[in-house]
Amino acid sequence: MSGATVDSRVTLAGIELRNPVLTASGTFGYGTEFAPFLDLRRIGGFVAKSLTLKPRTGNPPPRIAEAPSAMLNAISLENVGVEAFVGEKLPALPDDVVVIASVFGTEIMEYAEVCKQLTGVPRVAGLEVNASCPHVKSGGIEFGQDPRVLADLVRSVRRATDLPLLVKLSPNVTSIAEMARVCEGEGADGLSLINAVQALEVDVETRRPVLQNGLGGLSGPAIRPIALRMVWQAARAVDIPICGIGGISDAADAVKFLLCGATAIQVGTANYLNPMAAGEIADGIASYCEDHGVGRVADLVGALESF
Amino acid sequence: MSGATVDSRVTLAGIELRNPVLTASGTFGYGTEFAPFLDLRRIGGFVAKSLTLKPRTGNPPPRIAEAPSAMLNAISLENVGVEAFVGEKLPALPDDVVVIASVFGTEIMEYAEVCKQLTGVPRVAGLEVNASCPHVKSGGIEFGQDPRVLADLVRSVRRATDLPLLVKLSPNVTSIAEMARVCEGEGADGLSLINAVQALEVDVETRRPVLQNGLGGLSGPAIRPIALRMVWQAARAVDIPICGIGGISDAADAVKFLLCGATAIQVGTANYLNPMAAGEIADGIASYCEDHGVGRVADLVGALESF
Amino acid sequence: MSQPSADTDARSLPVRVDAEVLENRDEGGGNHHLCLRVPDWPGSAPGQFVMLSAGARSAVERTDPLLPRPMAVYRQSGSVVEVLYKVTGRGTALLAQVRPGQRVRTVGPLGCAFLRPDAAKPAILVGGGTGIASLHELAAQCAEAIEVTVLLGARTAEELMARDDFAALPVELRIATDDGSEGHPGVVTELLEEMLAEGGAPGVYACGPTPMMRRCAELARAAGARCQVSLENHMACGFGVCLGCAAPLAEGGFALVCTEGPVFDAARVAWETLP
Amino acid sequence: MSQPSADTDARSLPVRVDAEVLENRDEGGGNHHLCLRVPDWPGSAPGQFVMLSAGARSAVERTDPLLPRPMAVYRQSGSVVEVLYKVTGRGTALLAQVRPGQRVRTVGPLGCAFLRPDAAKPAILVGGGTGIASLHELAAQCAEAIEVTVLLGARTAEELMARDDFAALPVELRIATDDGSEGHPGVVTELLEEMLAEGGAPGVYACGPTPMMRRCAELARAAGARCQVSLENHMACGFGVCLGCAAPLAEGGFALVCTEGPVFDAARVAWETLP
Ligand SMILES: Cc1cc2nc3c(=O)[nH]c(=O)nc-3n(C[C@H](O)[C@H](O)[C@H](O)COP(=O)(O)OP(=O)(O)OC[C@H]3O[C@@H](n4cnc5c(N)ncnc54)[C@H](O)[C@@H]3O)c2cc1C
Ligand SMILES: Cc1cc2nc3c(=O)[nH]c(=O)nc-3n(C[C@H](O)[C@H](O)[C@H](O)COP(=O)(O)OP(=O)(O)OC[C@H]3O[C@@H](n4cnc5c(N)ncnc54)[C@H](O)[C@@H]3O)c2cc1C
Ligand SMILES: Cc1cc2nc3c(=O)[nH]c(=O)nc-3n(C[C@H](O)[C@H](O)[C@H](O)COP(=O)(O)O)c2cc1C
Ligand SMILES: Cc1cc2nc3c(=O)[nH]c(=O)nc-3n(C[C@H](O)[C@H](O)[C@H](O)COP(=O)(O)O)c2cc1C
Ligand code: FES
Ligand code: FES
Repeated sequence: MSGATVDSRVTLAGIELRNPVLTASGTFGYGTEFAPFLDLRRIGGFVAKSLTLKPRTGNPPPRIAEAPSAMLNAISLENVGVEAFVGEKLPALPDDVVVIASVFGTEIMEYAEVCKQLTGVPRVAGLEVNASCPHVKSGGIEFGQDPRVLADLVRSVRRATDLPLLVKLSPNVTSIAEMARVCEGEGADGLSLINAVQALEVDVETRRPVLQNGLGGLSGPAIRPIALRMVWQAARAVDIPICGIGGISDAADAVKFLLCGATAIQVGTANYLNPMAAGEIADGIASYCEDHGVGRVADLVGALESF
Repeated sequence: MSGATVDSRVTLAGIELRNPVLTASGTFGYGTEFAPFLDLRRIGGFVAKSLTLKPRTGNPPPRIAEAPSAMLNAISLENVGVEAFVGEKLPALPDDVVVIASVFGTEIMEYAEVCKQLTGVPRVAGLEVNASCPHVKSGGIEFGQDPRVLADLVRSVRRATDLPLLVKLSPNVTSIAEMARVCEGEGADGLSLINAVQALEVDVETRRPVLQNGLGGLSGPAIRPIALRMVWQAARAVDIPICGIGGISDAADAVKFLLCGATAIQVGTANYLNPMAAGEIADGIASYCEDHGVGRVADLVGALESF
Repeated sequence: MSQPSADTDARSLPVRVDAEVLENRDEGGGNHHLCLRVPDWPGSAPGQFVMLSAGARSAVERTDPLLPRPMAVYRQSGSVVEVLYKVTGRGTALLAQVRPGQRVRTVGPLGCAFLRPDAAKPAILVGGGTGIASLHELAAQCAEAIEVTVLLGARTAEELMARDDFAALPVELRIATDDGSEGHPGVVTELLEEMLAEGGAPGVYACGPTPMMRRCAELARAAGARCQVSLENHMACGFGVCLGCAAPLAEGGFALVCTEGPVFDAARVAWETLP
Repeated sequence: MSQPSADTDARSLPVRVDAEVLENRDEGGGNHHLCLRVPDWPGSAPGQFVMLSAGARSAVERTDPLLPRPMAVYRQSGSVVEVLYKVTGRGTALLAQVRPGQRVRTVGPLGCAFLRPDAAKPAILVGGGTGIASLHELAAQCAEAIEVTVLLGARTAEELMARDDFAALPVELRIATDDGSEGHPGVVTELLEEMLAEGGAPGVYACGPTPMMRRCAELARAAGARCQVSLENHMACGFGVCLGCAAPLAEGGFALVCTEGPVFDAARVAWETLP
């Protein structure tokens, strides 16, 4: 039941992880915030809050709201900027913690420049390019919603870095398989999916949206079956590894993503409700393996049987 | 508080409704099943289970499963066929109940033929074309996922009938606005959205999908913020009326859809949990109007204010 | 009050009531006994069921867990409806937290009852696990007219449901437990096998886990006895509109367990493909 | 135990505990008093809060309502943490159903406390609605050193929180109710206005609905008194990672209410754009 005999290691896009549990960008701050609750060496690693070239403040409040089995957010681009991340945030982390930096921008050149600045920084094990940002030139459609824009983006960031490169896909698309293939074709080393689902909630008393921004991103358990479907579809479409994200709250949820073809997973909204969630999920996956006679966590990956 | 002084009538795609509350296809059978619970004259009308040319049996079980604030289903095409609907189901309904027939098919000609057979049937007030069916010729992608296929479909059914024609859109698309405009361009009288969201749930004990079919449709409160966003986007894209669907469980939920631009709404999964839900929602909307000094329900439509 | 009958037209129309909880007692072994006041309860026949949503009308409207849970009518008298249930997951755990005075949304009675037993033949009722709860009304009614044997099975004596209530009926009661902590050590179908070997082609009425019912069906067929089973498919609505509860039939196609069942002639069920 | 202080480094590290409910008493008027046993509770300073999830570790894992609720530490002693809360929506209604012996997931202590009151000046504490709960620890600690007046407001006498506990402290207590059912008929800020008119530039400490705090800020500024407010923004995490609780600042930009607050100097808050 302890999972101690299980080999939990996985390799995601060339990054060696102690176990398949990462935490999702924007839900784990810059890592240090979790120090009171969780030894970061208990989990595979974490993805930091998405970085832009310059520090940015986010949207005016209200920025979050509750929805059925979910939350909505419109934080927008708030972050400390790449310089402060490298200069202040990274050094504050204990050694031996795998850090993946997340990159964000309003145009492709900004993405590429941030990637360049993060390349060669010793503590950065890999990059995750957040393609769910609105592309101003395409009239506000997300980078990850148009296969051509996405291809341009991945091509540019691929040229800018030799670090392991994950592309984080938007779920707001007709065919996640198509987007996955685009990224693979342009040299991405892996995919992370899904980001929050575009959504709207309204207050019937004020007759306004509950978020100041109007639209927001839906995250949490409600989106898990959608995320699981997309991970399964993407895993069948490409050969590069996938990091599964969306509503993962316990070890069983995580195992579902592994079975559907994810090599690793990220815990998002669940970190807010339970700052120890990621550690508990890592332990729980190992226990699941032990209880089910699975010697290596990696053996679960893609092991879904058909009916 | 009784809502008695409120004018609840709305006109949807030329169909006059006593109030804006319809019930969604596949969640209300053929209407008679609700007789013990609900006087059908208390609601605006109902959309019958989607019909194909010939009677069909559905998928093998398991066909349903529970998910966070939601359910998954893969019922597939099970229905009595258009002939039995006209010959047996319609005559069993009380007069004065507005019936919208839903139409389904595996190819466009089948849709058109079913529409033809329903046209001129006295009890059929309008048609709703379910575009979330996999289009076999396009390799299993839904009719409603490809703008060209959708245009062909709407063009053909438009030629086949002069009944008020609603097209029910699939939410599994990058741009619901684009799909809405396609339907408007081909002469649809209105739009219904959303259908269930494609999803997957896995059983970690059997390591198989929980549904025999693998993928299923996610419905219920979890998808409501997604549906609300899509209704808002579609309403801004087209001038034809919209019928809002997705997770509506109480009157406040319904009002949110009206504010976002829906002329009427459909209650779906909530009918299963509470067979009186649609009647309670109809009454609740009127009470909301009375409590908030709104004289006509129609005045709520599109009345969302920005922040 | 209606008699056991699968005649559709004779069925009482169901009601939807936010029923007041009169009692919700933990009976040990995960079993709980719930008493509801359902005004206008039209009466049900043995084998019929209700759909229960815990918390739908309590102080907190929750959307998770979402679906109501099907539960047999264990006993009824006037407007009081009793349910015996086992906590097996989130919905039943939530139900177990409901306190007297709170409300549980109740829809029912639903489904087709057991066919009226043949007055000339003894009846054997076989219940396993939570399936036991579906058989008490049938046992009570049959015992007035014919010779009834009730075979109950559970994993352990502690988990066994309703033993005392069945013991109080004028029936022969035999028990089997997997761990041998009470009665026959082994599965309850071994008791059925023994009894059928005595001949007499009794009527067999079974409710429990699928493998148990399937075994009952095989044994009854081999013995030339008629067997009715009450299936436990997953349900969303309980009244024939979601089409979620389909059970595969031996003749091909599917039947809705909620409206055409839950009681079926065992010979009609395609046991190999029943989930 | 720590003294009132907003010094970040002096803050105790928060814990996450599935705390045992010792008591959860309905006090009437929608108010409830919750006592939790939080092993390893490091102690908190007046104004700090906890995040509570009802049901996260109860028998039923629910995903709805999803987010934990921020609640001030009303009182503490050793490992017992008390919270006074009002049922205003689904999360608090769920909390009100929790029974002694059940567990409530607790994360805390969180946030920055009230700045230590100036020993030379009297203090006026102004609490409205649920904001009252944030002031009791402060009142108790201040009253040991300085002259403290507590002004409490509510819609009705019945809805008023914690009157008796404040009355038991060595403070001057004055009450205002909207309907005049107790104390001054009107809003509590009218009492503050009266007191500030007496001069002396006391320290003002306010927690309550935004309009109330805004009015306190205006009155204090006009009177040349320093005013600290404890903001009640919506929160998802409570410890600085979701960035959801941002409050607009007068100097431009935003501050996180959960880590830079909830206590702010009233002059720093951009009241016009605070939601
Ligand atoms: C006609 C009928 C009568 C029943 N009568 C009784 C009874 O009297 N007493 C009793 O204890 N149980 C009875 N059951 C079984 C009972 O419905 C399930 O134990 C219960 O639904 C499990 O819910 P859960 O939340 O504990 O489990 P979960 O695993 O959390 O449930 C998840 C989903 O699966 C469904 N589900 C899980 N197990 C079953 C099952 N065995 N049968 C049907 N659906 C299931 C649930 O309804 C829910 O939709 C009956 C089932 C049917 C179909
Ligand atoms: C630092 C702090 C301390 C607080 N201390 C107390 C206290 O001691 N006693 C008390 O009764 N209340 C206190 N509150 C307010 C309390 O958090 C809300 O009343 C509670 O969250 C409402 O939840 P609900 O489920 O009843 O309402 P719902 O309306 O169902 O909540 C929906 C969402 O909005 C949020 N929300 C709604 N109202 C508020 C509010 N006023 N403040 C913050 N979030 C809100 C909820 O947390 C939830 O995320 C405090 C708030 C903060 C920020
Ligand atoms: C408040 C909030 C902020 C987020 N910020 C980011 C971000 O900066 N970059 C990013 O790639 N994803 C961001 N996300 C998305 C999450 O990383 C994750 O993809 C999404 O929430 C789905 O996972 P979950 O359901 O487990 O939360 C954010 C999510 C939330 C809830
Ligand atoms: C069991 C089930 C069967 C359905 N069958 C149909 C159908 O035949 N035709 C159709 O257009 N939509 C069908 N739907 C989709 C609903 O009409 C509705 O669009 C969807 O469930 C979202 O609404 P809801 O969240 O209120 O349920 C079905 C939904 C469910 C849950
Ligand atoms: S449970 Fe819905 S049709 Fe049977
Ligand atoms: S509540 Fe999450 S950052 Fe403040």
